[in-house]
Amino acid sequence: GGSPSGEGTAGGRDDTMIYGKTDGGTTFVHNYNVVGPAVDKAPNMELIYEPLMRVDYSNGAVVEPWLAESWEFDDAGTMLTVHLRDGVTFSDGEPFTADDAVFSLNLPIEQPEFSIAGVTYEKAEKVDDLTFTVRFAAPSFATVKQFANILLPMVPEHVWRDQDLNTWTNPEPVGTGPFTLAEFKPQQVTLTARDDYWGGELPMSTYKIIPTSADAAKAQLLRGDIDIAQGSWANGEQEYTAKDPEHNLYQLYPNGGAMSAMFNAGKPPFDDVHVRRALAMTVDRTAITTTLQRPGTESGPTGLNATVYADWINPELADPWPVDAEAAKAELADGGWTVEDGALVKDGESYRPTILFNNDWAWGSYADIMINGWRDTLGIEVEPAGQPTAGYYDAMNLGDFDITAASTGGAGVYGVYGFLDSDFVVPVGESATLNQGRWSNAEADEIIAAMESTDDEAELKELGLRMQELVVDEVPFSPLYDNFYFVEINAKRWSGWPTPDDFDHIPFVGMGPDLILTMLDLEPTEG
Amino acid sequence: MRAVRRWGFLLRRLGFYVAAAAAAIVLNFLLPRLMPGDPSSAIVEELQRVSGQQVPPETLESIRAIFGDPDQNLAQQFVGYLGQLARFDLGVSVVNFPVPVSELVLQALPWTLLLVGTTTVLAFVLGTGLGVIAGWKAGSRLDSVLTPLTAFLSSVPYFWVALLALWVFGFVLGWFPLSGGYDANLAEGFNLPFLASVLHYGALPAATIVFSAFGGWLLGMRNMTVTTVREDYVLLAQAKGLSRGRVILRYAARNAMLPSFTGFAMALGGVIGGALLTETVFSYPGIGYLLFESLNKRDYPMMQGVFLIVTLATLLANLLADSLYVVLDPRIREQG
Amino acid sequence: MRTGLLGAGLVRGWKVRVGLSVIGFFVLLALLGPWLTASIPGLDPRANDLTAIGQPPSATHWLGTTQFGQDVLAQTIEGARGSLFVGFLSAVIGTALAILVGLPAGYFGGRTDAWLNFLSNLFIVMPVLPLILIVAGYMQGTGLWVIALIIGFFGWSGGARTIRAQAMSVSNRDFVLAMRTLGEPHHRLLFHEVLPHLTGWIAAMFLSGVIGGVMTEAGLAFLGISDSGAISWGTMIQAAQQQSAVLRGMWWWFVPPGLCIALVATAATLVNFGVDELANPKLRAVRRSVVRRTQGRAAETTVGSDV
Amino acid sequence: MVAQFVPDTDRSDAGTTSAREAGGDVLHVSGLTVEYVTGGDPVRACADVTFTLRRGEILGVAGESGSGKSTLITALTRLQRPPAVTTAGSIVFHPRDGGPAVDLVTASPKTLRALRWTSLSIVLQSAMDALNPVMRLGAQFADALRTHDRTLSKDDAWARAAELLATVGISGDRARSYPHELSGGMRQRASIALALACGPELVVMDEPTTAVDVVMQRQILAQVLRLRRTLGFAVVFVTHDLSLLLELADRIAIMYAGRIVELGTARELYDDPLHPYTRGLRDSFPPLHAPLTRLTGIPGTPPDLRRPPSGCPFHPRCPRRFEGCDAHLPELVTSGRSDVGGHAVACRLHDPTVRPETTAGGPA
Amino acid sequence: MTATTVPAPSAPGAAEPEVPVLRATDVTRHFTVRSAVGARSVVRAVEGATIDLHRGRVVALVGESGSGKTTLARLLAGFYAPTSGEIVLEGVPVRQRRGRVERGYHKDVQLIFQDPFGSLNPLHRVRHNLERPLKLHHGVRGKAELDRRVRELLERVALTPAEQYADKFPHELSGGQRQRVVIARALAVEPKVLLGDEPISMLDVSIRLEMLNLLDRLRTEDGLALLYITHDIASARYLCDDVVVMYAGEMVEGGPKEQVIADPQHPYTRLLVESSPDPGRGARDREALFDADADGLGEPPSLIDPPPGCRFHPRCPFAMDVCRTQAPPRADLGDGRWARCWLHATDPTLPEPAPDPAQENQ
Ligand SMILES: Nc1ncnc2c1ncn2[C@@H]1O[C@H](COP(=O)(O)OP(=O)(O)OP(=O)(O)O)[C@@H](O)[C@H]1O
Ligand SMILES: Nc1ncnc2c1ncn2[C@@H]1O[C@H](COP(=O)(O)OP(=O)(O)OP(=O)(O)O)[C@@H](O)[C@H]1O
Ligand SMILES: [Mg+2]
Ligand SMILES: [Mg+2]
Repeated sequence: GGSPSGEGTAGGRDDTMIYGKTDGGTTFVHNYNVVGPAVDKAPNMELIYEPLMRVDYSNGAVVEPWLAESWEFDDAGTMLTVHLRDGVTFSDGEPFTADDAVFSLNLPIEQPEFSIAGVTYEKAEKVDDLTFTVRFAAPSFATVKQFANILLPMVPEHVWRDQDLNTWTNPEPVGTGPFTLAEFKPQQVTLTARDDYWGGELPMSTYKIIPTSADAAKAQLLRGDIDIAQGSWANGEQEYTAKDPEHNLYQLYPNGGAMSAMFNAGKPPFDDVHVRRALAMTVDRTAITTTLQRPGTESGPTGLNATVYADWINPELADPWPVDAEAAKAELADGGWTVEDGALVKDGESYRPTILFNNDWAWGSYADIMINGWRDTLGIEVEPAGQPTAGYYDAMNLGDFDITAASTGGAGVYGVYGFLDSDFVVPVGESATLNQGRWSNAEADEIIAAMESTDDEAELKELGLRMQELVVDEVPFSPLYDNFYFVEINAKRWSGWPTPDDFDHIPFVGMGPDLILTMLDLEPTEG
Repeated sequence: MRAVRRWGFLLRRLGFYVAAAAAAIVLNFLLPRLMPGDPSSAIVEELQRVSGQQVPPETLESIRAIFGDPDQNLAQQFVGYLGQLARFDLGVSVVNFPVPVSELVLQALPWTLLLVGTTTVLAFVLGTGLGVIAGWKAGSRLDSVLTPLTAFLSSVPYFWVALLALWVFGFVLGWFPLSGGYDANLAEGFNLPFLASVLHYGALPAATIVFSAFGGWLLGMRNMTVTTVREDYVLLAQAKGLSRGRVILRYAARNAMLPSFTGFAMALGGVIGGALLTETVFSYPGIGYLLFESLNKRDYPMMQGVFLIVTLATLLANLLADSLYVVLDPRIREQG
Repeated sequence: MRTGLLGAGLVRGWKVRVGLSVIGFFVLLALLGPWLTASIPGLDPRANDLTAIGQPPSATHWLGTTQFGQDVLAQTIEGARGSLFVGFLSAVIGTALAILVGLPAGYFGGRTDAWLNFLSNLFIVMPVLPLILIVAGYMQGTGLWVIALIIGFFGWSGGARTIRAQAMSVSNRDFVLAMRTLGEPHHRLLFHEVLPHLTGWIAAMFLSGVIGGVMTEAGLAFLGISDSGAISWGTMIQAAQQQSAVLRGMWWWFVPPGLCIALVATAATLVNFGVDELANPKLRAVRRSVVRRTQGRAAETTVGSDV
Repeated sequence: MVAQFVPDTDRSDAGTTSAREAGGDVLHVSGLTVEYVTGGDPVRACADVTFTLRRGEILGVAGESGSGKSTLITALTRLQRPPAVTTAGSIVFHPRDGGPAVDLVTASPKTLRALRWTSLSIVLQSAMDALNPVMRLGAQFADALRTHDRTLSKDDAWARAAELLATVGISGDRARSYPHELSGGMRQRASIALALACGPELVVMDEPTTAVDVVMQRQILAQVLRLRRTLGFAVVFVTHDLSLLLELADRIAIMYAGRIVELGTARELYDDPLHPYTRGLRDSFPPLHAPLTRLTGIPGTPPDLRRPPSGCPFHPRCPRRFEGCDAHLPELVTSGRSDVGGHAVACRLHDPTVRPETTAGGPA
Repeated sequence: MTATTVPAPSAPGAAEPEVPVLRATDVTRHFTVRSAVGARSVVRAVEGATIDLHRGRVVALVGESGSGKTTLARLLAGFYAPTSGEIVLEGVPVRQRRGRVERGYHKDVQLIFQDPFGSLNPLHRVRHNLERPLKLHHGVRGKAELDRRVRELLERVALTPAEQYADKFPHELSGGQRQRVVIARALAVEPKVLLGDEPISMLDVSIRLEMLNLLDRLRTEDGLALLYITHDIASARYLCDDVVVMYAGEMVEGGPKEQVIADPQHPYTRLLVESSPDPGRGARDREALFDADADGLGEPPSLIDPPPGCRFHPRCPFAMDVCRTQAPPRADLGDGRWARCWLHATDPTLPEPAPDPAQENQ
């Protein structure tokens, strides 16, 4: 290519790892106000600010230590005691103590506008320099994952204490992470590795983030201009990996969730489980994954990924539903529904459902596949209703949809199902931030509450199995295909990357601790 | 006396642009208030999407408090808005809270100015130049090829040309980079490699815009030249025995060019619109991409800020065109 | 010189004929599209052929298929409907507004004109696309109707200026004054004396409006602000762009819709050339061959008598 | 095609001819034919025009609208544009300095350009349109002056422009004005001054005073006459106002349907018009002082040049047509009775070979 | 249909003191124009004009370009409201509402424009032009009746056979024919006053006379009151009874045509007459005919900032001190003649006027 790829220029390419960020626009904004309600913050702020814990997706999405070395709940599940790792320092040399942790955890409590991580505790209190407690109102065994959220980072109290967070953009961030900010330009951000990082020594001295577009990143990867990028690459196996199988890595790590069809149980006809079942049974998931060029990634009906939740999932419910028109028709008949002229009819009322989806995810064609399927199998004419991102969320939150395409999933079984709590249900027309499908079920409420009040793994698994059955039976949502962390790596410069077959951490930029672990394992290649 | 008159004309135009700017400000103020949607819920939804976490309702309330209460009385809001504008405070970006919109806009503006500025000038020069030639030789082979061809070229949507250009010159041939404003391996600064890189990265977007925009000028200029060439003063210039070049330049082209300046506003509008689209194709770090992003993420303050700046810049460019027109046309006619 | 007459003179030039034919072809396509795609097997714009995903043109899929195994030809035909619908509707609205503003401004002059002219100048100097973008952005998830309305609503100013200028010049022509002297009321003067002279301009404006509408819709769709449930050329390009069709060399996906837009726009431009030439006879280029032939003859004769 | 002056002979002994004509003729036009080539039938706007222009003489050309006057002017100056094409004839120009005669029809662009303005200049009907609206007057003068005299400095050219303006009664400092800053009369005078800038031998004027009113017209023409007295250029003056020409011109050519139908001195044409058309034209101007009689003008309308009538183009309107007029095209022949230059007419009434029975009465 | 029954009035010059059909008294019209700067200035297009139009009589209005002739005609036609002064139609003052007179006024006063092509809408057939006024003013309905009336009108202006012309478009007619249609259209409303604004100046010389003869016929046959505006003083003499001369927005002289033309009293009239070509002037040296001193004559004045006093004084060879300061009064010279010139002012306090310049040539 004619582009100056810049070998050996500023920063020393050999010692640098470059990340082509595709989802942050064309420029970066110098904003390390990491707790602010901004959607776009400075890129890779999680390499500077770290959370207390991490979620291990290689192992049932359980929570593992990070800055916190260990923790335990009291029996009631309302008081969590956390023990911090010793020897952690901020990049300005100050030690990281319980004071900083308590300050960081109490920030969103004291200033709700900075409560972006969805915290549920009431207060954090220092016990000693390396110990503190977190108090909950209700049993909260299941919610410890919130401390693994990178949106709940540990910030230095001595720097942050006196700042007005409504205006402060934290231009010179000081954190516990492995990197410090070297230079911030809108079109390139350069981080320098610390030599006193608690987790060990990084193999690279510089980490550079450049903004790029999804398409451009692909070309840059092919040319080796960048080392890592992320995002799905349809047919990436042929178009990328096949060209240099050794160095061109296109990796998919299941994130445990799925893209699902969510039904609006808040209004007819989808308040009727028969209708929900019938439609869920007649989605041609294979057609979708075929056009996605991700064969074999159809989701099972539970919403739990069979790989991630191998130990948790009911094997009988793991397989994706095939298209079963007869069963679906029987369901409709059971519910007393007929299909007339493309509409669902019952008791003289006739419904023409629509399917809401996000235009910006180019989802219209998948909607078409579903619509075609429903027409062909059941004769129901479902109208497509694409919306740009903003309108999509609006419609979804207000319950202004019949069927919508939405991502489901979360950390752990509770994380996946927690949103179905009927506490979150509001009438159609009012904005709901959770359970937009407005499904309420007493049994589900009971299971969710039980999950929150225990940290006994066996009990949790039992609850999980009950919940799976309930979901498969009631179909509040119907998973379509698995969601993944898509990672594209050009391993010409750095080797030692994990692979989806064998990983302890995902090399996904943005999953702070996982990325750090990945980087610690890398080695520069020769040449 | 003449100078006074010219200044008078400009002052009047200035008055118009001030009024237009005022209208833009009012529009900018009213639009978000007349339209459905509010920034606070947008921000919460975005957060939810990005973090995959549940955002509690208290957060929504608190965020509401930051971005202004939609239930405040309109007049009060307007006064407050004007006060903000006077301080060049365009509000705080939702997506990049708490970074001020003005900072982001100012960061993106130079790139767009560079792109739109140079391409407008280039397209104008190229278009009018070729237009004069085609118009002078109206009916010639050159004209009969160039004119319909240009009609076709100027009919191709900007972003489509951009896509094709990206494909051919970026992917297939690899001559030009695919996104960004300059090579990430270079340090920003006023040095040769950096400037060369800026040129290299800007070349394809610029070429795209010039490609799509020059046709309009060409066609307009051709028609004006054809009309002007038939004017008596051109006939007289020929009768005077002036050289052909002089007749074309000083008599035909010089006069044929004038209406281009009155049409500038419309042409500029098209170029700006096209440039916005082109920027998104090339991920060029300008205002267009900023607008695109703020639209996608429903960053209302940013949308407003960008629109205001784009409008003011357009008005300013038009004022410049008017000034140039005054210099070029001693008659300072009111209409073109 | 019959500037006002549209009829015979207009259809004579090749430009106009070619232009009208192309537009007619696409209009027909838009009208017959659903019937065509329904009656030709395999030509369903929304059906997914899972055996042909992202395939280049072939015998079964003449223009190839998309990433989703959908037939590009069928989509292009269906897209004509969406695009031209927006184009025509927005042009109707824009033209109506332009006439509504431009005609009284030009005819009445004075204060009426001052205000209306200010209004249209205002809209002229405003960067319209960003404005449309923003308004369409606010009206989240708009259908083609709303898109067309918005485009029309913001796209009348240039036309109004033209109409105003022409109405002004026609209104000042003696025949309007003469009919006024006869005691004709304003509305008759406006609609029977002035307006018929503007038909050429209005037609040109309408066509420009159609192009503008098609192009703007494509732009909006490209940015994701259109109804992606509906198929238009713009949403096709957007879908292609979303699926990295460019990078992946799936040219058959994004070239046809773009080309169609360009063709319609070129056709409209050609028709406008014709209208321009009619209005401004000076633009009517002399056919070179004719001149050359005669000049040749002239040279012969003069040479003959001279040497 | 009747040519009283055959270019061949002129060419063959150019030297002697020039010498002979040195004090005599400046232009020999012969058989000049100009057509407008449009889609359908060509329009023959000048047909077989033949005349001689004497040095320093004012030749008036009069005729109705559409009779080809402007076409003749642009053809004479070789300024016609497509679709006008000179299809036949010659325009031989004899320079004052005795240089070789040039046929303007076949002359190269370079030769032509050298002749322009120094030998041959033009005044157009509307000075507003003929002056470049965005150039100062002085610059438009300097343009012409410096093109033909490359040694002239810019300042000198401007100074000369000021002098020239002064000769037509416009103060020299007006050279800095733009055309729109002058009144109509001033502009017209300025463009006359411009035409004289390089001392031409021949100035053609296409209705130079129709746009101004009678008082200004007289004023301007008075100036033209005065300048002609001192500079000695010849003038071809085109107008549709025969009554003006009768007062102004030495000789007058009457055009009808692209042809010269009568050519003679002003006196001859007024006192004794030979062609019925000329007579009708003369009688279309009511007198200002003489007793009023009822005048009728010339009934009918001028012919469509695309489809000219057969025979004499005037015959459909002619009160004195007789048999054969609709078949035979009369040629322009010098009438025996006339004095000096010859009073020529193209009418079968005056063709000695044709004798209609009805002409006994003679002109009424 | 009243006009046709009225007997033609007697020969020019013998007018009885009857009430004029249309009378303008001391009419002034100013235009406010805005320059590009936005500065307002006032164009004094017509100042203190007084004119009477009588049945069966033709008044010619002559004057140089920009002297306000058209403006006056349009004032009389009801296009403009006078800035001051009064227009009286058959003894009734004309009122204007929002710049427009009532339709009834147009029934009595019709205006004919200079350019016969421009004043016919090229998109309408001749028939349309004639039917509109019939419908508007006479409520003529029904095809047969309309046809009959259209034919009548065309025949009155000698466009025969009428059927052949009724369905033609203007571009299919010659200039003279078009002007006839224009006149027929004006006649269709059966007006009492016809205002011709240079109705023949755009026509070919050869057909101008036909048009003048037609107007003359209408005057005599229908008893129309005619205002004939022209540049061409010779044609004015041919057609009209009285001549009024305008200069720079003001009327400077008026009276029976022969007297005014043969013996102009105002220096401007004299200049005008002398400047007009007249082949019948007899043998004269060309140089003598064109002896105007161009530099001395100066330019016509600006109407925005007209010269004080007599507007002609900067160009007048007889200008006196008083001319520069005071506008001359109208001096009646008998026989219906009048002039607005200090040379003829009878004010005893003023200096003795110079010998009458007009006499020198006699
Ligand atoms: N561009 C043209 N194409 C075709 N015919 C033309 C063109 N220009 C002039 N003619 C025709 O040529 C003839 C002579 O036109 P020309 O302008 O020479 O007449 P003219 O005597 O100057 O008339 P006027 O007094 O109106 O200026 C007319 O019949 C006219 O219709
Ligand atoms: N509507 C108007 N607004 C401003 N000024 C006007 C208007 N109409 C006429 N005038 C001015 O009034 C003056 C008289 O114009 P008018 O047309 O009456 O003159 P005229 O005698 O008819 O001239 P011509 O012989 O050229 O037709 C001119 O200076 C003209 O510019
Ligand atoms: Mg002419
Ligand atoms: Mg006038």
